[in-house]
Amino acid sequence: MNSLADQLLVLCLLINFAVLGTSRLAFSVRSVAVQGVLLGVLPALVHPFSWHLAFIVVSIILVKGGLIPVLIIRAIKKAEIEREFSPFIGYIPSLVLGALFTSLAFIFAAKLPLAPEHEGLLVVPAAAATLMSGFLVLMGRRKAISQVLGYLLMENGIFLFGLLLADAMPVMVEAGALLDLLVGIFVMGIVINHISREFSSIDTSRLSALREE
Amino acid sequence: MMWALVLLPLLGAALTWLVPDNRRRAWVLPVVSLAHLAITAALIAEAPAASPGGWILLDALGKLVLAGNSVLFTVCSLYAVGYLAYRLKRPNRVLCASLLVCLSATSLVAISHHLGLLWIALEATTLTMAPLIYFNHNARSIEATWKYLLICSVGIAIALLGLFFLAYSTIVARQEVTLLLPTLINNAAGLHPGWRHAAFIFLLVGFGSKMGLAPLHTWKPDAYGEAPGLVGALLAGGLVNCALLALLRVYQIAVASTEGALFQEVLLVMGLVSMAFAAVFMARQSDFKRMLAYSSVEHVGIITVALGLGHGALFAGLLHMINNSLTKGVLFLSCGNIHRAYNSKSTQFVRGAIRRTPWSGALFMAAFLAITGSPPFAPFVSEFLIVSSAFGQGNHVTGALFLLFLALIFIGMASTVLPVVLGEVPKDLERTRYRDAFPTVFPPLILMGIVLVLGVWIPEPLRVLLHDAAALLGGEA
Amino acid sequence: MLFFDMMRDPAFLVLCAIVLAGCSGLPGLFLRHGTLGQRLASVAALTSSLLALPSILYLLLGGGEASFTLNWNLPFGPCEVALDPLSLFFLIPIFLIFPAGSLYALGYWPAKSQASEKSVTFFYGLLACAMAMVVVARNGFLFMMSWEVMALSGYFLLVAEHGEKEVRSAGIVYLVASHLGGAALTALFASLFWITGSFSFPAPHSLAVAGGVTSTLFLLALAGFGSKAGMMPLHLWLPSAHANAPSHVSALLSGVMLKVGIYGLLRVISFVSERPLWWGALLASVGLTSALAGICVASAQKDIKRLLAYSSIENLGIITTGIGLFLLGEGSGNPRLAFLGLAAALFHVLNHAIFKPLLFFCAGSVMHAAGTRDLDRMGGLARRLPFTAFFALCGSIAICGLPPFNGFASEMLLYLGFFGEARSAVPFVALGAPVLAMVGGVAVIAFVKLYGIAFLGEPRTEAAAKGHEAPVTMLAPIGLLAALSLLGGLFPPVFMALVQPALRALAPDTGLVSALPVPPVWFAVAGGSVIILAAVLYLFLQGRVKGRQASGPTWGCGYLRPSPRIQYTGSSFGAFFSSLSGALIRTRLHVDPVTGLAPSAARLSYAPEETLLHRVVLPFLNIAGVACAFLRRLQHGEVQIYILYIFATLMLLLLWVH
Amino acid sequence: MIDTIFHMALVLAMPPLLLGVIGKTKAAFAGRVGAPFLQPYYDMGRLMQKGIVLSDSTTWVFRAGPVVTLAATLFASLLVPLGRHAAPISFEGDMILFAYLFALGRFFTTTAALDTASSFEGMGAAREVTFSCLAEPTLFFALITLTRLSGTMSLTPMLQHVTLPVWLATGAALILLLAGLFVVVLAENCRIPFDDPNTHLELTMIHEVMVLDHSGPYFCCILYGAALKLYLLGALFVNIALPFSSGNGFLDWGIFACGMLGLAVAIGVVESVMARLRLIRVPQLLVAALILTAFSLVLVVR
Repeated sequence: MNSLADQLLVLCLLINFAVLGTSRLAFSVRSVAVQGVLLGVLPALVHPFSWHLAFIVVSIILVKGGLIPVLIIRAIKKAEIEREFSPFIGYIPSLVLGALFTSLAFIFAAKLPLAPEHEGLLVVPAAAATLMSGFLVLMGRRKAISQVLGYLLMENGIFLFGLLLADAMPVMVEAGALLDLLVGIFVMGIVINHISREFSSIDTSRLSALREE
Repeated sequence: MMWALVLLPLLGAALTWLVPDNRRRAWVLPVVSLAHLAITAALIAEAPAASPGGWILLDALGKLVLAGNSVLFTVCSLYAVGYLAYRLKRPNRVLCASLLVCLSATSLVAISHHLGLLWIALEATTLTMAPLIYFNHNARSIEATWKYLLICSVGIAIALLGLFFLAYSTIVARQEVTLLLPTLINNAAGLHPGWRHAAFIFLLVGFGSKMGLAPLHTWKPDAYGEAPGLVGALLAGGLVNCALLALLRVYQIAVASTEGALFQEVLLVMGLVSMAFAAVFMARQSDFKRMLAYSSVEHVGIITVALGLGHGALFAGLLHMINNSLTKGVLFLSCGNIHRAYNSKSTQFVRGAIRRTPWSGALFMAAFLAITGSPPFAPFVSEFLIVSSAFGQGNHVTGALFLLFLALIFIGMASTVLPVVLGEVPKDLERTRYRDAFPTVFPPLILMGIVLVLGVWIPEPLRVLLHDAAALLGGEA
Repeated sequence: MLFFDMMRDPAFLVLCAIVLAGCSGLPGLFLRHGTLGQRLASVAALTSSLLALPSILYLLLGGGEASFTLNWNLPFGPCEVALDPLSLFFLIPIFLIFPAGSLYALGYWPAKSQASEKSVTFFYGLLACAMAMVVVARNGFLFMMSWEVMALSGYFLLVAEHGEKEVRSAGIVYLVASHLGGAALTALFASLFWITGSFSFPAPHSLAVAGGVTSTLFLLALAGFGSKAGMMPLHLWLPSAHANAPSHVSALLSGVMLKVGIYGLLRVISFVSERPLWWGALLASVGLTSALAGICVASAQKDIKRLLAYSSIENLGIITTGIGLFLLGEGSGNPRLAFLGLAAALFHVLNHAIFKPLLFFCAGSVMHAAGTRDLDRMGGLARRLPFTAFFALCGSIAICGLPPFNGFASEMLLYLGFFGEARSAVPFVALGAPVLAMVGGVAVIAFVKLYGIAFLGEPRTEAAAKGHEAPVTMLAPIGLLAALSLLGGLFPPVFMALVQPALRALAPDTGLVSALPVPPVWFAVAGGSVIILAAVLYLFLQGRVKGRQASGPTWGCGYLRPSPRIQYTGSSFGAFFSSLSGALIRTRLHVDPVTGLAPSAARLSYAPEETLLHRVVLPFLNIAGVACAFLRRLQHGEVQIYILYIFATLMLLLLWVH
Repeated sequence: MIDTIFHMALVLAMPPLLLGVIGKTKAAFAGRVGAPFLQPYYDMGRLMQKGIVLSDSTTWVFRAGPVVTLAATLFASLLVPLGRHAAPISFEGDMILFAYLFALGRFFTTTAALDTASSFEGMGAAREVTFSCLAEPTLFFALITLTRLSGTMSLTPMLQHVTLPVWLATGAALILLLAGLFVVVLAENCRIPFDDPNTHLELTMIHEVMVLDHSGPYFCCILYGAALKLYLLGALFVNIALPFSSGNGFLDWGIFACGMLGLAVAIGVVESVMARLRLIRVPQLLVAALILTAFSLVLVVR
């Protein structure tokens, strides 16, 4: 089974690169959504069945694969934009950096031992790499929506790691985390609406009035 | 009983949502908060046992934070009544509701003994604060809100990963997998060092960005600058303490584990760096609300330095936590008044506040002196304790740097505050409705009184509480 | 019953007086009408000093000591308050000048702006109380607390008229300086805590640790207390602060608060058992430097209160020199020198506490009369304010250290100390005598200028011509102080009696030379006979010229239409000496250029500038400000960059721990 | 007792004579007969007969000036030993009192000058105080040197300690010291090259210009006080310059008186052969004197 899990993890990594490389927002939203679904599936592969596991799987798939993408897509529709213009970090550089960070992630993972039952799983590097790609998007993109995506990517990375503890963690924590994530995205969506109303664009580079002269 | 702390404000929030009228709605706040204060007092008087499963427990640290927040929130809600009376045009349903939700979340932070729960509550406070910062509904406030939301969410996410690391380290160490604080503390020594290190760093960065340790503080000036005065007070006095409490939980584990020293070293450096940042950004600051934000960065730094020093400094650090939040309350409320009276927060327009708003001006002055560590106010006591314990441990470099930064910050702050308070009121000034009145002056006055009293006499219960809390952190009482 | 027993205890009375002084201004805060509050405050002040002074003298002369432990629960160990000779000695000026000032304020303040009167009344009492607490405190924290309260109330008094920009900037400079000093002191007491493990003061001569440590302590104390005592070059805050405060406040600030700095220095020195010789050398040189430089700058001032402020720097320099001689004498096993130095220092503390407030009070009355602080706009006030003029003359003579007033007695002791060293193997110390002589000479310049320009000659402005004598509430304290300074000059033993106990407490081993080398009778003889001779001569001459007096205008050397403006002004009086003393004294000139064939009216204005402040410190601060402004770019608004900070921090910390 | 009477007699009677001698000497140099030796006495007597004219702008300070100055100088005259005879009053540190009494006199003279509201007198006062505060250190250096030589801090033993053997031992130092003292004597008494008592160009004067407005008996006081001051400082000088002591007391009085007259002649010579210095040069000369006395101290220490 682990081999299959590993392949899925590699798929996650690839999705990171897809998000890093594209300028089309809708596409990156969908890929993040796919990553979310994979996140949902993975625990089912790694851990033996249990109701609580099932609950987690379902809820993750629902939230990350369904609710959040819908929310964001709607926001995109409202703001009438479909691509990212002139990011701080270009697409090629961000791909290169992504590769760099991924290798960093593997080094990082090598330093930390895994529990025997997780030996040979790519979870830690995948998680770290996804986290850092999330950071990369957050740092690199101008549009508020892309930053939300970056945040989602980070969260995905964290949940990737979380699946190592899926059966150990109490339901409540997972659920609460998910809920918080959901609400957070929801609030962000609202704010984005307000931004687009205030500035007639959701270009965060406009949001630099508050600074020290 | 303890659930009441969390549920009561939620009920209040629901109530505020139902009340149709702006003016009456504001009155819900003081009622609820006073009840909350009463419950808090009762709980501190005799601490109830842990909840089944031990997720909910009110220990000395929790009591400190809870008490501080409850008092501060009560004062702020009293102030809110007077304040909202000036802002009747703006709908305040969201404001009142989220204030109360925030109160319940902070209470949950204080009483939760399970790190996961703690994290959830903390994230909740982050989210509820967003609409408060956005209260003024203008371009600047939305920018501030966006930055606050993004940075704090990122930070809190990192903290979550840190928690996962911690949990996983228990798995690696073949212990029972849990995020329950007592268990973690007991097994801390056994945790796998690599994972433990990573966990501590992630948690520090995560909670640090919520606390506003430099250079993770970048959201602070914007949020504090744009939010209304009382929201600023809650941010700087209440939420900072919640994040700090989370950090303190980590600290407990770190101290219990073998390498408390390393963690303390990191804290020391972070604290000093924050003070240095504050000193630099304080100089020639022309916006006195942003200045307060940097002052908050400074004081978070001071507390962190105290944690880094450990031993006797812990008592001082905890005392400073309380002092800071109370004094910050006075500062934000009074400077909110001044802001209303001049309709500007830039030093080039705001002059001679002592003439135009005598009470707020005087309070602002007094609170400035207090926060910069001048007797007979409380922060002087705690800062003096921290310095002397720094020197007392023979850690002279820290002590000297500490004093140096304090002096620089004093200079910077004085050159901003004094012109605002003293001097003649500029002639060409747009006329504003606000003048000092009882409802907006009395609340900060109470806080100032408390700060003054704590400066010369620490009540016995508080002293005991501080000692117990310090003991929890491994400082000798 | 118990209460009455306690009231019989003089030490307890002193504490009561301190508390009373602190509360003296309280009722004024709540009274609608300020003058009533001031009246109550004055009454309270007088009562407090009537309680305190007799008890202090009783304890001091009776050799009594007392210590109390206040009950507090701050975590700084027992809060001890004690009255030993040193404290008692330094309490005297406080309880002498505080009531005098508040009596003076009764007449002085109502004429000034009513706006901040209440706060002044309140903080004036608080200042006195805080100074007294500093002097009696035996616990590091209590000391620092009272110290800071003292500094702050000083600040609030100083910015009483904060409407004026000059006052505000003076206030900021003062506040910053005293905060820096406070930081040094905090470090000092924290280090003491590190050494002794408690915040209570160590017993005298009990501190025996490595030389480096004690020297650090000493330097910290010098930085902290020296800046408060206005030693050069830490004096920057002093002149403008004392010039801009209300006069009775300036009197208290410069007459007493500076001495508190000296007290602190002496106290810290008394802890240490082993005192290196270079401490004394350093103190002596610092003292002589600030005495000379201070009086030179003073001689160039045109602002009457600035002049007085700089002369405070001079006098504090003299005191410091005395302490320096004391340490030198002790270090080199020369009890005579030690005795003379310390005696001179303590004696001069008393003297300066008498004649400086006297002069500040007079300056206040003069400012009332002439409506300005600018000497060059005064003149001819002696005819308008005969009493003030007379007392000012006494003060000026006294502060120049001339017989028959008290300034002479203390400087005499210092001279004897210096001359005594002339006989030693390497008479470096003796070289202080010519410097002191120079200081005396320049002091004559400064105060002849102050007195002559302000009070004598013709009024230079209408305001000065229409001056009015001060009310009796203002004259009474002035007269009292003048009488005291004459007393001290004619009968030095009276003051020495107060100095002796403190002296013995500080330097037990100087007990064997505890008598003045000069038979004190000569002071009385010299002063008395000069006065009597003068009186006799005067009467004789008046007899000769009786009925043969004519009067006319001053001979204008053939100049027909003299105007008051052609008189020698203060600036021109000091200009000749300033031209000799070079870079130390710069004068800023503002000249409107005179252009064209028929030039329009042009102005020329001039003011002596504080060289160190304007040429060194302020530019440096500006550079620092610019540097900070550059660093502030870090916070430049792009949220992406902020996230980068987080990421970078995370990575760095991870690298650190791994 | 008898010594005291002699002392008083000399001090009170002799000073004007010095002025006479100086005048005569200058006259002789100028090839004139000159005023009689006793001329100053006549002048003072006549002044005592006159009434006074007071400026409208003066106060009591104006009259107190000469009086206090004279009183201070008179008391100072009790501190200086004349020749080998002890001073009537002598105690540790009396030399400081001596110096400070002159300072007191200066204080009052200058304030009195400022009291007249005349710009010239103000100018004179400014110069007076400035120069004397440069002359003061010189005097004190000299006193340090003497203290070191004699080991006492009182004028009488200090000056009487200077005897021939001492001269032989430390001649060089004493010569430097005398040179310095001589400059001080000239400066303090406003003689050429510092000030010209005879000129009447106000701008160049120091002492004379300060007393322009005094008249009658008060002016007499001033003249007499000035003469007395010259006499006392001169006495310091002569005490060191003439270390001889014939066993006989009366002879000593004579020697001293001759010494004083000699000094007067010397001053007269200087005044005749030298021109008055420009004001700017005066401080330089005073500093030079200071350096001389400093050197004398160095020589003694070595």
